[in-house]
Amino acid sequence: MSRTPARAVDRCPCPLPAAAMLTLLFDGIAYGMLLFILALGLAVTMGLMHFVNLAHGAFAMAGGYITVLLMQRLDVPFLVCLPLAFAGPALLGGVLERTLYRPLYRKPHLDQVLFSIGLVFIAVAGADYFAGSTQQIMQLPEWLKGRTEWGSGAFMLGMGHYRLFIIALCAALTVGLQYLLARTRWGSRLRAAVDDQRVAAGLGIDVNLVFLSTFAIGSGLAGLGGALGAEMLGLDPSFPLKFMIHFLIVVAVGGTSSITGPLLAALLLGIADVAGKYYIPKLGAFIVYSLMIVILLWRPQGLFVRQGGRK
Amino acid sequence: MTQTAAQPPTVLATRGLGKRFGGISATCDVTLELKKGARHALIGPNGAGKTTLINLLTGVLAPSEGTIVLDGQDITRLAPHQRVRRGMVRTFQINQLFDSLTPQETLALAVAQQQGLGGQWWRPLGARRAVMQRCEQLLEQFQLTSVMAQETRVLAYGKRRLLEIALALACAPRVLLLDEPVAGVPAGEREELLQTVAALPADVSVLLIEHDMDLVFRFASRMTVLVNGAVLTEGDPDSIARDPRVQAVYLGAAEQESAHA
Amino acid sequence: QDKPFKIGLILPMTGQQATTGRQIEAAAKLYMAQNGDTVAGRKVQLLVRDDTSLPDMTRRLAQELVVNDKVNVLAGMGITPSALATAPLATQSKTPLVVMSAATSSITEASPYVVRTSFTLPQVSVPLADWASGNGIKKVVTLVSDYGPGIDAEKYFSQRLSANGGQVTEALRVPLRSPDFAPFLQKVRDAKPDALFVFVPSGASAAVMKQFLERGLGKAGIRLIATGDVTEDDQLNAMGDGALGVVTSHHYSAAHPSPLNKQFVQAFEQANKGLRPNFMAVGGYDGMRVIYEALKTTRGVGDGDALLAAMKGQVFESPRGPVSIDAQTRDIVQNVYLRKVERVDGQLYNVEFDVIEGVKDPGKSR
Amino acid sequence: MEPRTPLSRERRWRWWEPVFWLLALAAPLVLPGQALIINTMAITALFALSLDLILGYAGIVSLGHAAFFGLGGYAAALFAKHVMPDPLVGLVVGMGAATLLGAVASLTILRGTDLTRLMVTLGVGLVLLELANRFDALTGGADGLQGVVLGPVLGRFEFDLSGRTAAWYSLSLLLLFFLLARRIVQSPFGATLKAIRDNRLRAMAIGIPVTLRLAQVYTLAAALAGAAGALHTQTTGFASLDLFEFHRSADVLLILVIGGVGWLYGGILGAAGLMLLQDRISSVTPQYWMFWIGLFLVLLVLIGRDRLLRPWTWFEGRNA
Amino acid sequence: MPELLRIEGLSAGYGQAVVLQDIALTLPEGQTLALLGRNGAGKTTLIDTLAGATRQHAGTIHLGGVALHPLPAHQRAAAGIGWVPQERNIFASLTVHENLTAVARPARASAGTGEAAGTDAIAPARPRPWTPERVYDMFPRLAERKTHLGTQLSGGEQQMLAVGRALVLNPRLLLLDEPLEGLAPIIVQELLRAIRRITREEGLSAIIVEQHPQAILAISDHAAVLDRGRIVHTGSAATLRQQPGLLDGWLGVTR
Ligand SMILES: Nc1ncnc2c1ncn2[C@@H]1O[C@H](COP(=O)(O)OP(=O)(O)OP(=O)(O)O)[C@@H](O)[C@H]1O
Ligand SMILES: Nc1ncnc2c1ncn2[C@@H]1O[C@H](COP(=O)(O)OP(=O)(O)OP(=O)(O)O)[C@@H](O)[C@H]1O
Ligand SMILES: [Mg+2]
Ligand SMILES: [Mg+2]
Repeated sequence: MSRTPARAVDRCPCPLPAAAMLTLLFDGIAYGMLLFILALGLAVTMGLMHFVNLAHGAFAMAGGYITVLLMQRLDVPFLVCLPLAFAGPALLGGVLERTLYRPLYRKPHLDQVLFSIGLVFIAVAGADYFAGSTQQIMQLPEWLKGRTEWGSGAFMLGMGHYRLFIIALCAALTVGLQYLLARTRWGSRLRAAVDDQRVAAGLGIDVNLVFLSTFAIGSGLAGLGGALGAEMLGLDPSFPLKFMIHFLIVVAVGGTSSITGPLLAALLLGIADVAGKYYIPKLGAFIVYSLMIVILLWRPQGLFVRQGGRK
Repeated sequence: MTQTAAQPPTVLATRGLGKRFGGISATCDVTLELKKGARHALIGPNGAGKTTLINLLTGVLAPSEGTIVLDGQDITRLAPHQRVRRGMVRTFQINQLFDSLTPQETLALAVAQQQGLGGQWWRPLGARRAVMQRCEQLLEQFQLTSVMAQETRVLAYGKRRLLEIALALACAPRVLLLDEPVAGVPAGEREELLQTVAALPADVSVLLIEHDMDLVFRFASRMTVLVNGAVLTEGDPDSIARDPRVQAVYLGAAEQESAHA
Repeated sequence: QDKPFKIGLILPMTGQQATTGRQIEAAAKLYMAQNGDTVAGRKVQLLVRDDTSLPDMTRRLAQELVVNDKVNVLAGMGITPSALATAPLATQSKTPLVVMSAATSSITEASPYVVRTSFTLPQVSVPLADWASGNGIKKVVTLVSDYGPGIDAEKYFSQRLSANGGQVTEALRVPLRSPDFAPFLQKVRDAKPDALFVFVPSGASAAVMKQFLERGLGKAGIRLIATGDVTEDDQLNAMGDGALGVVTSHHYSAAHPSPLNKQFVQAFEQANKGLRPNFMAVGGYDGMRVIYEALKTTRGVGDGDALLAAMKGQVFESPRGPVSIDAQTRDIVQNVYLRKVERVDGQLYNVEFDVIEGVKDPGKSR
Repeated sequence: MEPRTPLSRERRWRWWEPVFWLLALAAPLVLPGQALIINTMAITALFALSLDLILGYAGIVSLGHAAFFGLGGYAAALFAKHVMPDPLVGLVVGMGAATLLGAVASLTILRGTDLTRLMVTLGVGLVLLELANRFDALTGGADGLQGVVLGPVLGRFEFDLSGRTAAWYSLSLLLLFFLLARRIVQSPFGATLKAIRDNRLRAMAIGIPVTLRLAQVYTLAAALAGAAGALHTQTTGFASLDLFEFHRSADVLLILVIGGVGWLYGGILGAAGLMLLQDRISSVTPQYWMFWIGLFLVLLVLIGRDRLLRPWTWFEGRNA
Repeated sequence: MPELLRIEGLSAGYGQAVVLQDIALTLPEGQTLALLGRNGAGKTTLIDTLAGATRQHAGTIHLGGVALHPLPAHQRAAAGIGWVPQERNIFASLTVHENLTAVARPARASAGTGEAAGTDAIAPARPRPWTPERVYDMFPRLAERKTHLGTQLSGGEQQMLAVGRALVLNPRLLLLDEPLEGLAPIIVQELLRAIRRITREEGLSAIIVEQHPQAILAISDHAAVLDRGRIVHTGSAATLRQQPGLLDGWLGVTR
């Protein structure tokens, strides 16, 4: 049976392992960067605020839809959409934080799971109602559509301009955030507020403001990630459910004590995923999941935890 | 041979015990002996490594070096629960309780575990007479009967502290390690609490950590002073109180008087 | 009889396959609106259920529809596993099961009560292989989703291609849950075939198209040929000009130039806020027709075996062209068109340029 | 804060418990049209019960419980298809397979934070899914395993189209495993689990072998989940990859949390409640039922489970 | 000496429960008040109420003329309250250093920060503002543990950190709730001396709660005794110290 494909595969001069190594690496990095931006807000709410916000993907989806619909219906340029994709979900996140999320900080994690899954369901049905269940397809501006190729043979490096754009933007964001965390006291004040709200307030930390701003920034980042990812990951109402696992993996593997952790985790996973699919397509997502299990068994706190007092 | 009658045998001993956290030696080269039936106090400045030492003895932390010997057997590598099975039990400086269980459940569970029933699943816990009797006794002794059916998390601090100590006794210790057992207990009631401990059977050895010198000097028949993770000196209360080094690093000037008061 | 005639329509209405459900539901409702809801004196009632693409859920819903609601016909079936899970139940309860979407060849063999009005992948991939051989395409890489329909497509396409003297140099199977096609397409690019043959289920198609362009496969001289799922009618416009010139084979295009189709497309768009019908819609539309006609033939009796007999052998004009239900296999026999994406009146359409008439499912003609 | 039942009285049955079970067992007879959904509910309830043993009583969060459900399901289905069609033997085989996997997988949940465990269990479930997909010759891959035909239960009761036999079969096993679980959580073994859940450090300090207990209860829960999976494939005559899917683990977690964690009836009530709700809403609005379920979850958390699920407390004054 | 703190008609508690009733107290700038009372008398509740961490039902609190009672907790810290809570409440996921820097604020005299306008007029110039470095000078032990997480400290070290953390707020009024608990005797003496020095030399005021009355009466100027949520005695610390019998009446058995 099926003699031809089997034979054909056997005869195929095994895909030169190095054939596209650089290109693959590049693709993996771009994919990883995207995962990173998408997961970053979750790393903050879950890692720093200890709030299990599974609705994170819904904010990302909001950013994606804002961008796609603005571009499709109102012809707003892509670059103008991006800040809006940040601002919209950030505002939404801020409003929801004030109204719904705040009373939940002190509830058990399982209640938070229930609540945020509920929000996801609402968001999924809502997106379906307002934008339809079809895949939204985004038309990138011309200058992002091209592709640059260098070298040839084993060392050819092909870079899609859009992926290049993602890498550059995400790198800039990472540097900016790192600055925010390292140079401002915001990070430690946030963690202090999470550790003990009552005492933190008594020592002069405006807990509500810290939480509000953190949550809004996290949601905004998710929205931005959603806008950037709509092109590569596709965008339909099931987005928040479909990618929840990916965000969680990044956060769990990266640990939550810094932003370098999730960044490296996202890059690792992005590259492993792309390379895995290239070299062993049969095993699909197997590689990523196994990698995650192995890493977590080896370092149960995540790859890059801060070992307080060890240095 | 002849000495055994005069001097009780050693139950617990450490040899060259050390623990490093990164660059810091929290415990270094501690050699300590606890005799059978001893009422032994461990004192030392804050951060001297007293709690760390207890954590090493009970297996919460693994030592960087050295050995721990219980009843002549090396237990350095045993898991915490195995040490409890051999009779070494502790309390915690900060309460460690089962918040969603009631005092009754907490104690019954500990007694059942101590009687080797912890793995049984076919008979309800409350149906075991031997367990429930011992449990009632403990509740009575620590004045917890009135709150025995309330969740531990809602109990007043004082009751929680009592439960912390009752829980240790429920494990039928032969060696009891107490880490600041009366912290947070009002001055008036501290004495009473320690009395309960002092009244344990004569073959139970007790190691007490406490900063309230009034109590310590009244309770202990032997004392070890720990400084910077190492043993500074060991001796009977009088000699410790008079030791100028101990005064310099720990007691200060005022306490010296009160020790003799 | 005054009892209503009930049709249990089980479809994925939420989740990733939701579009399938929406198209079919809309088409079925359109058919009922156009043809009235009373047939042979019986009121026809449509019970729509969402199975969220879970086969065991499909099966339970079907069983409930049969046992509790006493439906006369089961219909729908968004994906192959759902159809396969429900088939034994159709046999057991002697209820005709009209498959309107699922397209693995073997489904009709799973129960003698299955009738299909969609298509099968062998049906559309074999003509495409013929076309490829006739147009100078020798070396092909296939890329299919790793499940029943995909494997069917891969198998029949490559068999026919090699029979014609061509060669499939690499057969790639993409896991169903795969967010990123980039590595697979990179592999295609490195293999440098004459053409890439693609089958992916609706929903994933846009991503493949875009990645194909972004990766510069077209510029590297690799042609994209595919089953019609990839240039799905309702998504085509959004894919943009990059899709121009892609050759696909399928049984239906919204641009099919028959008067019946024009009427169908117009009515459908009108009823659904401008949504363009795709091949699933036509599967649902024809499915309803098959049921209506069977009910008419049996004069409203609604007995399972009688209905089934009346479905077999139906010949009629569908918006897609002339079709018939093969009395032996209960599978649809239809024209398969070769189409190319072109711009018509400012919109993108799959414009038919060749037709192979009366194609039976090659999966059964062994 | 009202005091809890003292230990000595804890094991007595409350008056409503026998009533509940009698009603449950009578349900397929009284509501013959609902037998199918009752069957599904009973299976889901058993699945949730199994999750409750590790989550509610031992504090292990898992998003990969479907691994055992799926393995039990596939093992039972394959056994019926290739070896013998007797359901009870198949059930034992399914449970056996899940138990083995549980024992091995229990090594992965001993360390780390809740998040780590969540992700590791999730990963194990997904890896199993990929494996089942990979070995499609055995499992049927993405198309599912067809042709599973079961013999009559106890050699007498055929599985019928209306699903009544199936419902009774599942309900009786649910009752059986419930009684077992009830015994276990009231025993010293169960008490040590709760202790570990509340404070692992202290549990060790009173001599409880923590890792052993965790491994034991995880394996036990795996066995019960395997039983639920076996019942599922046996009563539907079909196994497909989504037995292993993430959403199945997530759903059962939701169900358990809705019903109440650490309470054996929680999973049962949650399963009945949520499935009924979903079934009813989705037959009214197949497109947007998710919205209503979502709204329900949000309100449930905001208003509070106790107050929402026990309407009689709405009118009582709050007692301090 | 100018008055710093004035409490009038204060009643406060938790949720619906009222613990404190009709409290009135004043404290001059640069002086120390010993707050005594039995277990559960409401000492912690009073301290926490000043810090804004309880539910206040009635009454007014003024600090240097500024009304504190309408302010939320975090603004009270800005207005000059430095709080050492009874259970220390070290921020567990912050290092020792971060515990200090996260809350530190510049000294009030030097910075013209908008908050609490008008207080500067009566604030005497401070010799040296409290910075993390100065805290490390006072507790060298903490300097060695700079990068440790809060939870990795010994019980006594946590207590030191809690005091230091309140000082880097550069407060005008220090609230110390059982600051000596769990400290070695020698540290107790040192800390008492330090508190005395800070209040005397730097014009800082303090309210101290302690289980051992003799220890703090020795370094306090005033004393107040709480019983069942009400103030039953106020007076000079020295007087009370000389009349142990009086104290026994209020506090029960003490030695
Ligand atoms: N997990 C840890 N990581 C790093 N350092 C630690 C850890 N646990 C304890 N230490 C350090 O070890 C030293 C000894 O601490 P330990 O708790 O044993 O002191 P102690 O003698 O009990 O003091 P106290 O009387 O204040 O309770 C302290 O300096 C502490 O900071
Ligand atoms: N969070 C709370 N909720 C309700 N009541 C409380 C709470 N905290 C304390 N109380 C009650 O308030 C009263 C006063 O408690 P408070 O802690 O102020 O006493 P205290 O004088 O500080 O005692 P201690 O010497 O034990 O520290 C007590 O009766 C106590 O039960
Ligand atoms: Mg200590
Ligand atoms: Mg107090």
